Amino acid sequence: MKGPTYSSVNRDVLAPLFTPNAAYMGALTAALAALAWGGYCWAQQLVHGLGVAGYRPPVFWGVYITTFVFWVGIGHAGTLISAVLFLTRSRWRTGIYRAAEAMTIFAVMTAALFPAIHVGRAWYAYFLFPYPNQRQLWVNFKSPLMWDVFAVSTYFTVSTVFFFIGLVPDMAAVRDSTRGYTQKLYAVMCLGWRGTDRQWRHYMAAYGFFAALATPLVLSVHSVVSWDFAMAQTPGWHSTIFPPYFVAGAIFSGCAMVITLMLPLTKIFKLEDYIHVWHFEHLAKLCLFTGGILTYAYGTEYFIAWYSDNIYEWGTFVDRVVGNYWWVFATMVFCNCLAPLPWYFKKVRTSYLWLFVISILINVGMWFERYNIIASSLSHSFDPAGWVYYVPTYIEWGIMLGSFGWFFTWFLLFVKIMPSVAIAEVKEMMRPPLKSDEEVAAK
Amino acid sequence: MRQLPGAFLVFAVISAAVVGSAGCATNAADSAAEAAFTRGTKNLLPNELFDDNLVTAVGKPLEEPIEQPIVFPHDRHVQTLGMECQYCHSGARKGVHAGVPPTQLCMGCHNLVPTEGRPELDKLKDYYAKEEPIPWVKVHDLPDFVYFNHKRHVTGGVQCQECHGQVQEMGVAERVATLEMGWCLDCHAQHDSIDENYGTKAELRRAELKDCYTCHK
Amino acid sequence: MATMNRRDFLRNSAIASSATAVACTWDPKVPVENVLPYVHQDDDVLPGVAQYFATTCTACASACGMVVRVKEGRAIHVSGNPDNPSAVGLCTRGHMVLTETYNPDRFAGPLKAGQPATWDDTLAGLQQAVTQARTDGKAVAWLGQYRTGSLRRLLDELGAGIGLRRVHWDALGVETLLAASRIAFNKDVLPTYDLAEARTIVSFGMDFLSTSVDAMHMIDGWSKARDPKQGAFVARYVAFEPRVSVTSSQADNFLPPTPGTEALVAMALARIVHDKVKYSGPASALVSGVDVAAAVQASGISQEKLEQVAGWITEQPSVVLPGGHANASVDGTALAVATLLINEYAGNIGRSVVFGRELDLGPVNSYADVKALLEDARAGRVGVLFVDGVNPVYNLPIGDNVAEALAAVGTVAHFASGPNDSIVGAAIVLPTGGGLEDWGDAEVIAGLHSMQQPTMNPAQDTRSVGDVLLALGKVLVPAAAAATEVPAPAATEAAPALADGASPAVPAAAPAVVAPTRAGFDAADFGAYVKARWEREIFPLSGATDFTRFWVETLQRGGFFQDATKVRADLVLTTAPAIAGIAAGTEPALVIFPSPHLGDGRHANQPWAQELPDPLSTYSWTSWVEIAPATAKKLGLGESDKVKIKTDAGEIEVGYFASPGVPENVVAVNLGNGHEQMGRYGTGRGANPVRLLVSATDPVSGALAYYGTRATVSRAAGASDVFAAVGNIDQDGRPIANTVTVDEAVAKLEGEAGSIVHLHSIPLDERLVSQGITDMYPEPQHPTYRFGMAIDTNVCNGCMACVVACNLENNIPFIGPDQTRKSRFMSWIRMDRFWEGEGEHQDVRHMPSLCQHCAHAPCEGVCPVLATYHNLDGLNAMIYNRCVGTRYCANNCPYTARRFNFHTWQWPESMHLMLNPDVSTREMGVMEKCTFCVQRIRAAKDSWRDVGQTVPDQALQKLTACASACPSGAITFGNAKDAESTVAKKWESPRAYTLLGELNTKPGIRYLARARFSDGAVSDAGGHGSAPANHGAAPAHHEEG
Amino acid sequence: MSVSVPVEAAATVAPIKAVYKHLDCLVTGIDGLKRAGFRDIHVMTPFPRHEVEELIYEGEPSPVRWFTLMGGLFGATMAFTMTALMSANWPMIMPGGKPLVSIPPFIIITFEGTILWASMFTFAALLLLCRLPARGLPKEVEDPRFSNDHFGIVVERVGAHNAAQIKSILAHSGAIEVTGGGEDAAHGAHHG
Repeated sequence: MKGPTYSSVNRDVLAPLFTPNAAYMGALTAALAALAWGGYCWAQQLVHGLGVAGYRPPVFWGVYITTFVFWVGIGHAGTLISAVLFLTRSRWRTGIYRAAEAMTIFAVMTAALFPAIHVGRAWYAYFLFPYPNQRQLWVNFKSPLMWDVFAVSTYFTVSTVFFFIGLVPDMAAVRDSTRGYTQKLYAVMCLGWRGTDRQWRHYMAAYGFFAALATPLVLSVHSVVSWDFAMAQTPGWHSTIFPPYFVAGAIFSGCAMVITLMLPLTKIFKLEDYIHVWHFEHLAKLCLFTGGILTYAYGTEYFIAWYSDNIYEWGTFVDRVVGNYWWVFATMVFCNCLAPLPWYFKKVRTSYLWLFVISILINVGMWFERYNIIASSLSHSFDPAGWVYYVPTYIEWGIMLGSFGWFFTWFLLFVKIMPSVAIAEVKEMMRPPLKSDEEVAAK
Repeated sequence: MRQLPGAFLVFAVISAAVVGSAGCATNAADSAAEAAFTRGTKNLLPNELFDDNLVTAVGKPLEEPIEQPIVFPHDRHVQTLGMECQYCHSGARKGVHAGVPPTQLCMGCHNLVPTEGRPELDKLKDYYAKEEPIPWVKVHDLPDFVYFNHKRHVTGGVQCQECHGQVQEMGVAERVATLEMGWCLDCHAQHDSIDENYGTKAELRRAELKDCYTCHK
Repeated sequence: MATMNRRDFLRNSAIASSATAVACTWDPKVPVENVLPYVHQDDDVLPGVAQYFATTCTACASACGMVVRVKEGRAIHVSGNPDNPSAVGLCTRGHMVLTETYNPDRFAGPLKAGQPATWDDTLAGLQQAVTQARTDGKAVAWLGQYRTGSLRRLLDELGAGIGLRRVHWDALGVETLLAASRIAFNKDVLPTYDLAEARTIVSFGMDFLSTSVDAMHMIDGWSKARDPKQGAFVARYVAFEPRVSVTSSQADNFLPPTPGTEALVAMALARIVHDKVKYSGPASALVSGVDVAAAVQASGISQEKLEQVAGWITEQPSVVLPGGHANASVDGTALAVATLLINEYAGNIGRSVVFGRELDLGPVNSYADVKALLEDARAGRVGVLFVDGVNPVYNLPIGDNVAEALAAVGTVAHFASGPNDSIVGAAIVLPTGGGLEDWGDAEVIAGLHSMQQPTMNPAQDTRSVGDVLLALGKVLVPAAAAATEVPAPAATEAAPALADGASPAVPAAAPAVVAPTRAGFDAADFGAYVKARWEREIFPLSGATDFTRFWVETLQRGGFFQDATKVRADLVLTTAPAIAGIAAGTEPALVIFPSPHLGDGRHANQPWAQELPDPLSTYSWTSWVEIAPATAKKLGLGESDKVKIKTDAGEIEVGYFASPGVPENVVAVNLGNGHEQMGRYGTGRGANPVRLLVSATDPVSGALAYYGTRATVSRAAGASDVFAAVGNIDQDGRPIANTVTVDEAVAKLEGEAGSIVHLHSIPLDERLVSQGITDMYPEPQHPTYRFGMAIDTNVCNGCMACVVACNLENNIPFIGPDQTRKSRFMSWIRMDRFWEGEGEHQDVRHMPSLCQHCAHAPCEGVCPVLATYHNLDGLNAMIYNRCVGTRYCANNCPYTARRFNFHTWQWPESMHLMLNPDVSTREMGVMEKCTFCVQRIRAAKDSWRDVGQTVPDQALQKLTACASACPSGAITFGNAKDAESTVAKKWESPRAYTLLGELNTKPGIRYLARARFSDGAVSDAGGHGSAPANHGAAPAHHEEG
Repeated sequence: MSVSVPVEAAATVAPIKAVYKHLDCLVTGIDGLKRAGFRDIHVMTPFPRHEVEELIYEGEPSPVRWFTLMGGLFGATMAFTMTALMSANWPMIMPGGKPLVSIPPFIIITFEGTILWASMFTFAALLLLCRLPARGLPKEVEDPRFSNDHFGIVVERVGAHNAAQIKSILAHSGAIEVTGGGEDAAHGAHHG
């Protein structure tokens, strides 16, 4: 029989589970080491205060918020692939959506750490939630940060449930191919899923609604994150273009991250039958599209800054190019605007090597984009008396590294514990076995 | 084959422990010269983590009676001797602090009171002879970031007992109120004296009384 | 309060420190806090209620009036004494009296060779040493700061009794000015300069806005002369000096002559003025030989310019000032005399250069006298040397070998409150209580008898200088000897003992000294001595009848202040001193300029003096050299490069500041840092520029020439430690600190409607305006108060007194040099410095930038937990313990006025006592900013509520710490809702503008633009390419009336 | 949704289970049972098939949507009420002069609340309607093949007299295995 069959899907997808090899353990160790270093750095910061970071007033936000936005942005591609492409019935979604969605969850989990890391008094971070208290105090719902709290927590909750729903049938499949306590564990996790007609009927309806709810959510979340900046009047931040620009950037970086993660995954776990170069090509095209939007947005920003004839705004934008942060700007433009362009050639976007390299460049570029927005705007604000040059310290880099450790720890655990390709959906896309086919074939 | 290897779990747990312990180890990030100005004293298990905010949503339990250096019987001074609160706590009408009376004031009367069989009075005279202040323990201890002005409350018509309880019936003073923000706000939102004192401007005064700067410094 | 003993103090401290425990957080599980009552409580003490003491500042020789705020027995704040005519505010150094008192390095008791000793032993040893020295025929010498009042009298008495050889010397002394005064007027006092009278101020280097004696008084006159409201004119300020100093940064015309030609220029100017006014008085002959062309040739200042300046001098009331840098050369006295000549020709003597309020700093000796004393010491001719508050090891050139000379003295006894470079070896330390703990008085300005009273009990085992002198005198001065009338003129009595060559050309005027009596030494302590002297000498001047009442009033007002009338003195000058000119050379001339905060270095161990940025370079915690930008370019200096300055005497390596106000032929190093031993904050920072001096002196006065040594500048290895607190040298064309032209300012008087500040404003939609809609959202309602501030940048010279006053009032921590280098300044006021001009029109704009208390504040909306909000009084409130530390507010503040606690900042143990118990201290992770001194507002409202009133304007004008400290009265606080209030009127001034008004934040602070003469004014304040139609058509703000 | 078919009160036998390898056979089997009036069936598939849903539920939409709607309405109301009441609880001068209850920013919170609660209700509906965690399913549905590469039909509450007929329908539809339905049918597996 040519191509994968239903049983080969189960076999191939479940094969990577449970049995770690040396390479995997090495990767996990590296991730945990990074996490440990990040934890150490954070402990330093909690003990000594935020002063151990490189903050240089009036640059009060730096690497932490940059990394926060970066991770929230990474998360967006997962939801986009699982929800938006589900609604548009894109066939290429099925192979990659599970891992992309896992990436979303872990990215949001990573991002959610950063508000706590970045606040001055992390031990009072719970003030940010509107909980009843004897002081009769509530929070300020007019603050973009409060919108962030709601948007990110909603996003995390909805994504997690969405992810879980998608996993239920597949965890039933895992249950059915394991024994002993592992089987019992998965039996609990899949909620006793049996794939009956009634279950599938409501499941499909619910799944559709989840997809329909997640789509506006994903757009809103990064819009809200962009409002953290756009609602402020700092030159370089105060711009109406931010929401679409940020959403496009988020999808851009997210898709690149999906490529970065899925390529090795596909190779190492031999999932080429389910995740083809065809999938990556689609992702690359999506990157090209969103990258184009981004480039356009950069141009628009500059045009408006010039056209507005606002000396503060224009001063900031000029400073980005020629000031202390020129190298950040240059990195951003190179990685986000120029680096993806070779993907216009089919040869490049079907080459695993180039897909991987460019996707990493895009990730770097998108981190620097946020850094560019945050650091350069704050360091070149209204009053020239407050112009400074902010350089992060090892604490900030350490915590950022730790965030990657945190993310990859979860992701590595995920690929060992859960099927990284959606079994049921892959099967859905396959031509079902028909007696009539066999009869025709027999003739 | 399809079993989670025990070693895998053990590894994960150990790694997590490493993360935690590495984080707890401290190493001054600032130079020694800097440390003279910056102080890294945030305990990793600060009390703030278990701060009253969550706990007191249901009301902090009042602490046990406080042991004072001298067992001072408020009831005897007020009820038996008929003294006014402000005879001793004379700052209440005049200033921020109600104040604890100078030992001299105690001695004004107690010079004449025989000490036989009154060990507490011996202590008092001892302190006075040594010219040492009596180390009274604070019963009503507001946080350092709170501005509380006795004068405004007393002259505004708030009775001592409304906050301090029936001190005239107590021996050693005990705290009867939580002194929490919510407790303060109950009166600041509505107290009879506001209407009495401010009449048509009572509404404005109530708004002023809910201004954070009224109490926070 | 005088009856409290030390134990009382500690007790009081305990009460207060329990109320000041350092944290924003409250841990209910730590219940044991004690409340310690007084054992004996004074009637005027009410715990929690502040007491105020009027006293005298001891930070420098000026002896300005000062009010000390005391709470629970601890002095916690100082500010100017409005009752004392000597000053309106208090300078930064004045505030250091407070930190000096609580300095952790303060001596706890007498020391001998570094070991603690008792007072009895120490005094007995000293008495013995003095007796021994006199037996051996060695001198008993006194090297000390200028002393006036009772201490001067006591010294006279003791000196007469034991033959004390006294040298009174100040590193920033007035030798040249005094020499000039003696030559020109035959007076042993200095004239005062009444700037308020002048419409042209020409200064040959005088640092009259910062470090010169009587600066606070002159700032007052300056602010009047510069205020267009006062007389519908703005005085023009022309500065002839080698570099732009804090003072000359305010100059309208900055004219640096070639180094060494200042005196020539002054003489040439005198000649031109003389010719212009056709002067025919007796002094006419003095300039007949002056060659103007030669001076023009040598100085590089064109004749046209000199003519123009002479025109300004003659056409309007003017004043010509000597002093400061330019005066500290070998031609110092010649220059000072020349300025007096100009004043004479211009008719200023008796009008703006006056006696009647003359300055008498007591006996003044010159550097040459000090040198002679040290020479004798080195030769073993000095048995005992008392050092009173000076630091000769630091302040004298290395060639003088001061340490060696001190080592050769049998017994050296220092009166000091903390360590300094000169206290070495076996020296005895006699710790003094400083300005807040000791009795004393001062009479620097004639007729102003200023009282210094203890404001708190000694925190350490200290005694005042007077008490020690009394103790010595009681034993050493034989009753019979002192009882005889010894008419000993103090200034000259030491002169016969001096080595040859000291002060030869100074004709000594006989000062009127009342003969001492033995009775003085009978006083129980110095306080009693002071009181006795006041009863004897000053009380009769008052015309009052009851001394007790007079004494109480004196203590309440901080002194007894006589009215004065201007007195003209006639010039007795016959020949002008010869002009030597500084050593010729192609290398740049070195200028050593005093730091406005550290003074001559005596405040180097005060952390706030170190941390306050220099007003011009905005550097702190170190020394630096100011070089011309062209020099920096020529040397290829990078931002963090170090510079080596080498002279014949030595070399130092420091960071540099490329100052647009320094010509290429000048390099300038700040004095004050580079101590080898100055406590924890002062030791080992920067370099001591005095080490570069070859001890050249002005031959007439004997003053040390701080200016004129030739120095080579080269690039040095290593990174410098300088850091600028202000990010950019200029304002990059942005309308932050704006100016108007003097013509505009004078043409449109205060009170007239309409703005004259050229700002970009976005025109409103006429259709909406016609409906009364100017804002999307309405302005918040302020039912009773709208607290606001007006800051007149026209008279602000960036002295930073407001900054340090705010810091002390609001428990703002100092953060040390390392954190400073990370820009983490905690001061709520940042002094913006924008260097807009160059050449003749330097245009340095200083602007205190603080929280603007916007009615539509950008910071408030973004705080997720409402830790900051707008209150009913118009304050932008900040509740520390609600703050989580997201720092969003700080990002969104266009004024960058918010400060963040990156660490839990640390005060050393003893400095806790300095903290203001009315203000929370903030822990790490909390945002903070200016509160308009809400604790003072609260206290004022509380007091006035007692009588059922709102706080009147009078009580609000100087309410905030910054307003009360400002020596020029640039800051006015008040209730802007009250249209009759001063601040509301200033808000409506034609010069008023709101900072970044186009953001429509509706600030609670309005700045009054600087008035600049149009010959030097930048054409457009904003530099913004907006249509001219918008200019001046509408103010940038559309607030309520 | 299983439709309750009137079954004689006679004794029931164990549920009948048929296993299919081919989708068209499965459809035939379902159709056959449906035509014969046996609607108390469970159809197991490893992935959702619209044919099956169409056959059994005849296009009737799942009631999940009502839950989603209710959740959305609840979330919107709750979020807006919460923000408004909490803001009004402590009246203060709001930044920039905005009203105390300021609609535009509150819409964002309301939107997030809507999405959150719609999702939560949908999830609850899923659990409720699917009866998850699984309850009330016959033991016969538990077959590891159904999550892999086989389809299955389990007919519940089969009257003893109908067992043979059902098994016959299933066997003829192309099931690779038919089991259950009582002793008499114990060996009736039909291999085709």
